Amino acid sequence: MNTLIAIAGLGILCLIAEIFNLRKAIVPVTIIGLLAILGLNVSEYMDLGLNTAIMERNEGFYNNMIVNNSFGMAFTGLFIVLTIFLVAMTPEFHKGHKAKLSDFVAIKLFLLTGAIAMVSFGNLAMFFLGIEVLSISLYILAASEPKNLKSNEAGMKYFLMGAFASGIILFGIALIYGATGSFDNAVIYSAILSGDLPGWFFIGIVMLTIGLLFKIAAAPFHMWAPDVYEGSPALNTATMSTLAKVASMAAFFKLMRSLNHEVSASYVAIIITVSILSMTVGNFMALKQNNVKRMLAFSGISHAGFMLMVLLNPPAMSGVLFYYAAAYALAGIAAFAVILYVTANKENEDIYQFNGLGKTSPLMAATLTLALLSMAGIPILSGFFAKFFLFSEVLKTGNVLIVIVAVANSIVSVGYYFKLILAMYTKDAAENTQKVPAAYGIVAVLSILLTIAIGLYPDALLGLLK
Amino acid sequence: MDVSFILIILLFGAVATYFVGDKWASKAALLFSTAAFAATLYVIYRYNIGEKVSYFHTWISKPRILLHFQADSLSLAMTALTTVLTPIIVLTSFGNMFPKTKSFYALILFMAFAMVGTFLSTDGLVYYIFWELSLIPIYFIALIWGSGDAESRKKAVVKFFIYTFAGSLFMLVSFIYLYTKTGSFLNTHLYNAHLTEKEQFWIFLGFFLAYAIKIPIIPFHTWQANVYQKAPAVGTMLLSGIMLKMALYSIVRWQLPIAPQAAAQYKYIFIALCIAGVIYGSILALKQTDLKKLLAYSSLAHVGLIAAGAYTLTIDGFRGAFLQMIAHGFVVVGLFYAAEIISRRYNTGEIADMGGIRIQSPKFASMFMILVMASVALPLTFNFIGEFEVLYSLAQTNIWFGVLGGTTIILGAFYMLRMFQQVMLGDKGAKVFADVTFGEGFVFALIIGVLLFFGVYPSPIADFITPDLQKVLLHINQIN
Amino acid sequence: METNLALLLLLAPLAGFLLNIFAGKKLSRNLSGTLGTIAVAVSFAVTLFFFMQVSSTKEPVMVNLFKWMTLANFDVNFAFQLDQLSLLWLMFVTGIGTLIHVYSISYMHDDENIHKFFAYLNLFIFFMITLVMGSNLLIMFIGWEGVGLCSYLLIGFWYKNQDFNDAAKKAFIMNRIGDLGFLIGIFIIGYLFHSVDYIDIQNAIVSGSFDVNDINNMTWLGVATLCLFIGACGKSAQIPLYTWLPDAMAGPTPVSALIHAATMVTAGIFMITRMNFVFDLTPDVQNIIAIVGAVTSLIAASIGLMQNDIKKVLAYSTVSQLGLMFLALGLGAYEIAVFHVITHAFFKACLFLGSGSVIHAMSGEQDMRNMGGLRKVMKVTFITFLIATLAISGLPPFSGFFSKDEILMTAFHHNKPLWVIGSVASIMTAFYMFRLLYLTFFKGFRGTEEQKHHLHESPSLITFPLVVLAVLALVGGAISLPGSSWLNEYLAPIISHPAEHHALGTTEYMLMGVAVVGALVGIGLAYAKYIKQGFVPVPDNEITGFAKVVYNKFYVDEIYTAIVVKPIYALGAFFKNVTEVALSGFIFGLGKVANAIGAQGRTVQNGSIGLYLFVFVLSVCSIIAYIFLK
Amino acid sequence: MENILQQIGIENYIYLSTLLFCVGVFGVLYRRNAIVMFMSIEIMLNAVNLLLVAFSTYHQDAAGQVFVFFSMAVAAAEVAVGLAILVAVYRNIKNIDIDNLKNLKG
Repeated sequence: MNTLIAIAGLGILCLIAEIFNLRKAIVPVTIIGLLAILGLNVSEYMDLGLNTAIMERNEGFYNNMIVNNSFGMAFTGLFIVLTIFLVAMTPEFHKGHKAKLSDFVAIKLFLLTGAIAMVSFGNLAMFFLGIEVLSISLYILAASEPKNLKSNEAGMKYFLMGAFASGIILFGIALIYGATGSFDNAVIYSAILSGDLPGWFFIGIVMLTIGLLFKIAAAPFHMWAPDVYEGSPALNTATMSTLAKVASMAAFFKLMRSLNHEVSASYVAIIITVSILSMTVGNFMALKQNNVKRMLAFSGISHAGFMLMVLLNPPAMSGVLFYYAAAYALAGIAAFAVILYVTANKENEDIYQFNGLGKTSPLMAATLTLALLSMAGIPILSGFFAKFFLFSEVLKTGNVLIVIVAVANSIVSVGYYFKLILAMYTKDAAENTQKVPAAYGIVAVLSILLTIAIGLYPDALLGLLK
Repeated sequence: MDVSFILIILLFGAVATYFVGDKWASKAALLFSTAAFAATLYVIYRYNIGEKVSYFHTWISKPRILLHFQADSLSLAMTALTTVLTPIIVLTSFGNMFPKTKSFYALILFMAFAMVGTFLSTDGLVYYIFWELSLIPIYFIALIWGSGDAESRKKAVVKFFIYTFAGSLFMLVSFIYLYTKTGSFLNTHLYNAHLTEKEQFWIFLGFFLAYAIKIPIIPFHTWQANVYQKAPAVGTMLLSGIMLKMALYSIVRWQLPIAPQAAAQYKYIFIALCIAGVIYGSILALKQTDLKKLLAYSSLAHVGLIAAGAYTLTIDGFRGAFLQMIAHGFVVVGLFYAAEIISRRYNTGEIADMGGIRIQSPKFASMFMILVMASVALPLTFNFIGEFEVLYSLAQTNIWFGVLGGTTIILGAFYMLRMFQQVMLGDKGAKVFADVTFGEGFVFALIIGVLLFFGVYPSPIADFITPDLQKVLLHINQIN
Repeated sequence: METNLALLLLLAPLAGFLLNIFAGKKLSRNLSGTLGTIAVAVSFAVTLFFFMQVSSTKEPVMVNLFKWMTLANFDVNFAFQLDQLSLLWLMFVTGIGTLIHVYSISYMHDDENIHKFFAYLNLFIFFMITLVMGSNLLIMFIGWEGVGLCSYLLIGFWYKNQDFNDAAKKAFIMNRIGDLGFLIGIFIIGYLFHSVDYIDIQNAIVSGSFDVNDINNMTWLGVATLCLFIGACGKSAQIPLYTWLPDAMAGPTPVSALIHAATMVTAGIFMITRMNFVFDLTPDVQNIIAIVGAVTSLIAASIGLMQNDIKKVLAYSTVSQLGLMFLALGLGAYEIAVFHVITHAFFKACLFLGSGSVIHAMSGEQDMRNMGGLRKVMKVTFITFLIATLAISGLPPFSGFFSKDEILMTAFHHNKPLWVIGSVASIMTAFYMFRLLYLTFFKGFRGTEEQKHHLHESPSLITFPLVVLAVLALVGGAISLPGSSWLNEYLAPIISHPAEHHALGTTEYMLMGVAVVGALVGIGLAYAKYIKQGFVPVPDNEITGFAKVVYNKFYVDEIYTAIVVKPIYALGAFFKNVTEVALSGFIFGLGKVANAIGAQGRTVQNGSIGLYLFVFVLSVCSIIAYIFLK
Repeated sequence: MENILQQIGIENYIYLSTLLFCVGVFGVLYRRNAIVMFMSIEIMLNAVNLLLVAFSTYHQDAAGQVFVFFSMAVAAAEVAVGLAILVAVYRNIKNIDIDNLKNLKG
């Protein structure tokens, strides 16, 4: 809870700093502040571990609006780390319009508060608020280049469809409320256990599910994602594809774990269908993309499909999801840091822009390669372990078919990840090199090192959610 | 000093090679790979006098993944093969100038690291990780330093990568499935997984896909010839000399003991497939116009025979397969080196453009001849020992397997001598062909020395590996 | 001591080989040859020593060096067995080997690669000794394949000529077909006896631990001996694997004499004699051997009638004689086969070396149509050649008469048709050998003026071996005279079932008479045609009718090409152009399909929010519908 | 209020809201004018608000009504952002027909 308030405060501080003309201090202060908050979060997490013998203790705040537990805090930590990376890259990316720097930083911070609310809610109202804060921030970020028609279009599409999805989520919440008489997770949970709920309760769950499937961009609710990713300014695409996607997935998982304890057969059928569809659509569509952002959008769709498999057996999967989310998001940050570097001052983000990167900037090329290999699931990078843990848990549930499909999809995915790698190493560069901006370089290297590190010590992350 | 030191030397060597810079990279690579070989020899020595050389460490607690490098004679033999071939392969590259030298040599050492890891790991997942890791360096080596038209090379290399990656994913699924059954990835636990026949079949098949593509066994071989041709010689040597041995080794180490009933039940089918590959590869080799492609198909034939030997589930087949693996590793490196020398001097891989080389370079011709003879398994070369034992085991399994597999000695002689005649003999010696330099001759002499020595006196290796092979076989027979 | 001596016997030629291959370039030509000769001579000396020892003690010398190969049921040792049989073989291998080395010093003097030549010859001797000395089938196999290699190297010695290389390749490959048979034979023997040691196998049969009444055992044993025989066919040029031998004449003449007449090609006979206790158990296979031998003998002799290349004639004659030896083997008369091997080694080596001398004089010309009248200039060569020719034609008292006559006699007692075939082949032999003699040495010279100018008797290094061999060809029959055979006695410990020895009765004398008359008829016909009529064979393009078929060796090579080689290439082309393309296309096709799906999918994603929302709502509706319908 | 719910069953409120919600959905699907689409989305949200209020009464629980305030506030914020984007779009292409926004595709 404290973290949430502190981050919101930090966001406001940013805005005030602009008023007092402390523009230069914004980013350093924000990063230091976020690091401090991360420390706070860690210490709270330690307390949690020390104070209780129970694996997952729900510590409620404000009438149980916010619940502090290991799940929420672990994800909070991940989100903060991601935000630090994103914020660190902001000044470099927006160096054209310095005046708006505080806005961009502040919006990211607010977005972070939304994300944190989404993983630590104890009440559906808080969940709804979180998801809306996150979404509205993203609408703004997507459309943040008002003179660029692509950005406008992206913002418009995202907004229209996002609002539409919000409506469906809201409808679902209303139905759940109608069925159980409360917005409080704990109450709803006990109501489910007592059984005998009206038929519309399940409809409510499904509506909620659909809304969240939209947010994580799972097929067939994915169609906005490629367009929005492509149109948005690249840094904001990075935000969407890493932080926003992971947060939505975590919220989805948390919600379903508490609301949908006994997963019904038809629900499983829906999840499996959507999962298979997402993986397949995402991977196959990505094969023929020229625009890297668009390609990563489809890749993100397929990863959403992978992550959806955690819903097949929620109680056992929280660690797996966290690991997968961390691996995916960190690799994504690393990839986007390189993309930002390469496509700065370019008119598009097509693959040919990456030609010859292996020669002109070996470090960045290596980083992007590792990031892509991680996403493709090549050991010893964390992406491999993410898939491996996921597959092992899913196989335990007996769903062999979906694992086979997932494996087949992994093979397809290699096709397009390698397209980019091939461009970097086998083609010649068209232009002279530009210096790697320090911010991008540091973020890229740090995030890829983290990716490798959690690959070498998966226990470190898996242990967090015990 | 335990086996992990070999890995550490190679990994450290890879990093160090990268950082010493282009000028010294090749020397550093040679130094570290030789050091790794020395370490291997020392480890084998310690193993022989009964000291502890295995390395155990828990890596991930849940799911339980262990860094277990259990050294037994089989893994040590293959490790020694890897570490002895690596410096040789590094040596073969000395005459060439490569762009981005440091990356090149660092990748070679890294690849050796991954391959040694594959041979040593006894934890299934760690094994799988090393298995996949070895794919990355060879991919880049073939892609960046390969020869020929960039587009077609890219196509070939990407196909190779995706194909082998695809195959190994099925192995991963098999491993995960086994883990859900036994709660462990350790091979000794997996051996006793008590699987039903149906489960065994599917697991066997999952492993088979991975191995069949890597070895390759027909009809999964289509990546091979193109990659061998397009990759730089060093890459081809790494691939054919060591990497495909990973799969052959794994058959004995993983596939057969884990699914022994399936192995026994379907062995005829798999042996037949392997032998079909022998004949198919041999006949195709006859029609090749490119030297490296010809060698690639000949390799296809030879490894098919090795795999067939392993699938016979007899001690002779196992031993023959292992001996032949080692012998084939040496001979194929030598042959590809010879091919590389020719194409380096003539700037072509087309057999039709060659000929009359013997006139100008008798030494080279003699060495090439010996390699050709080793390749066709002339007695007193190491290859004969392995091939004989494999064929013997095949004949014991079914006489027709012996006869059909044995056609390799006819067809092998056919295409190899035909190639030798077209490339080396005749009087088409218009083009200048300098005889071998001292460095080249040294490499050939090393390889030939090994092949002849163990051809006459194979007992050190055969006696070394036999007890552990018997253990594997005993396990398989117990379950059946 | 015995071990060391045996090693010296074995390794001396190897040392010669190594010396010549590594240092040969730096040595002078003569030194190179001398070293090679000494190496073989040393072996010969050691052999002589052992021969004396074993002749007196009757105990074989066994040398066990170390374990070579390990198999499930038995180990294979690097071990040698010097007994009567192997020593006999070693005697003429190293003996004739030494002579031919001496001959080669002069014959190859002008070749730029003379050191290689001697290296290969030494290596050949080394492998031949291994073949003969080995105490088990696998050691024999080392030599077996090794001599094949040397044969390959020496046939293709003049490697600039691709035709010669083709011949070398053909020899190696056809030998390998036989080798596969041999290998399979070894596999089965190993399976049946759990050993490949001769002594173990023999003991197993003698002691009864190998059950000869078990039908299953015997079937497998039959297959094994048949396979071994296939191996022998390859090495000893029997139908259907004989076609390489005439082509092998591409090699230098000393090679033809040593490898392709006297020693290597007799390896098949050695092997069968070695394994006689096994072959004796499989009479069906023995019948096959006899028939194949007889037919080979006849066919080769008939082809020999029409050949014009002096070495080709000798080559077919070799095949024919080998056929006779196999006939003897098939009839179970091992010692007679061995006898013929020895006499044949003498006279055939002499013939080849003589022809080499002729070719030397003719500056490389081998076509008899361009020779004639050489007896005046090449007296020594002519006389030695004449002696050898008389020996091979089977006229008493030359050595060939005794050995050939014994074979025919045995055939007569066992199987009359085979006797007829053998006799006809013998008559043909007499005919074509005298045809050769007449065309080469009689009448006038038919070559060019330049050749005529160049004609000369060969130097003494060449004529010396000729003389020695001619003497041996003359008196060699003495080792196994009818009635009192030293050889039979000597070999008695080796042969488990000696052939029945027929006392010299009327039948026997009659048979001898028939044989002699037959030979004389052959000689007479040749005389009539080539001396009386002075007939000279017509140029190639004028040969017609059946003569053409015979001249072209019954088109056997062409038939083999058509039914074996061509189909293999066709299959290769099919694999290359169809299956490989299809398999590769299938894999690439998967990728293409995936890409096509991706490309199609892009058209669906058309950028319209309306469509996106529509898909969204449609999906929602289908999910809700699914829930309600379920 | 209880009386009303007893006379008219809760299902009917659900049907009504659902109907209203569907009207909104169809509006979004049918219209191409961005403002009208916004309005349709507002109808959807309001349909839900109606439902929440009805349930609030049904359960005799104030939380539902509080939630409505949340949702109204959020909707307002959302529309504010939406209109801002709309203005930006209008500045660029001089109309607000969403069919003109088809540059991003494939």
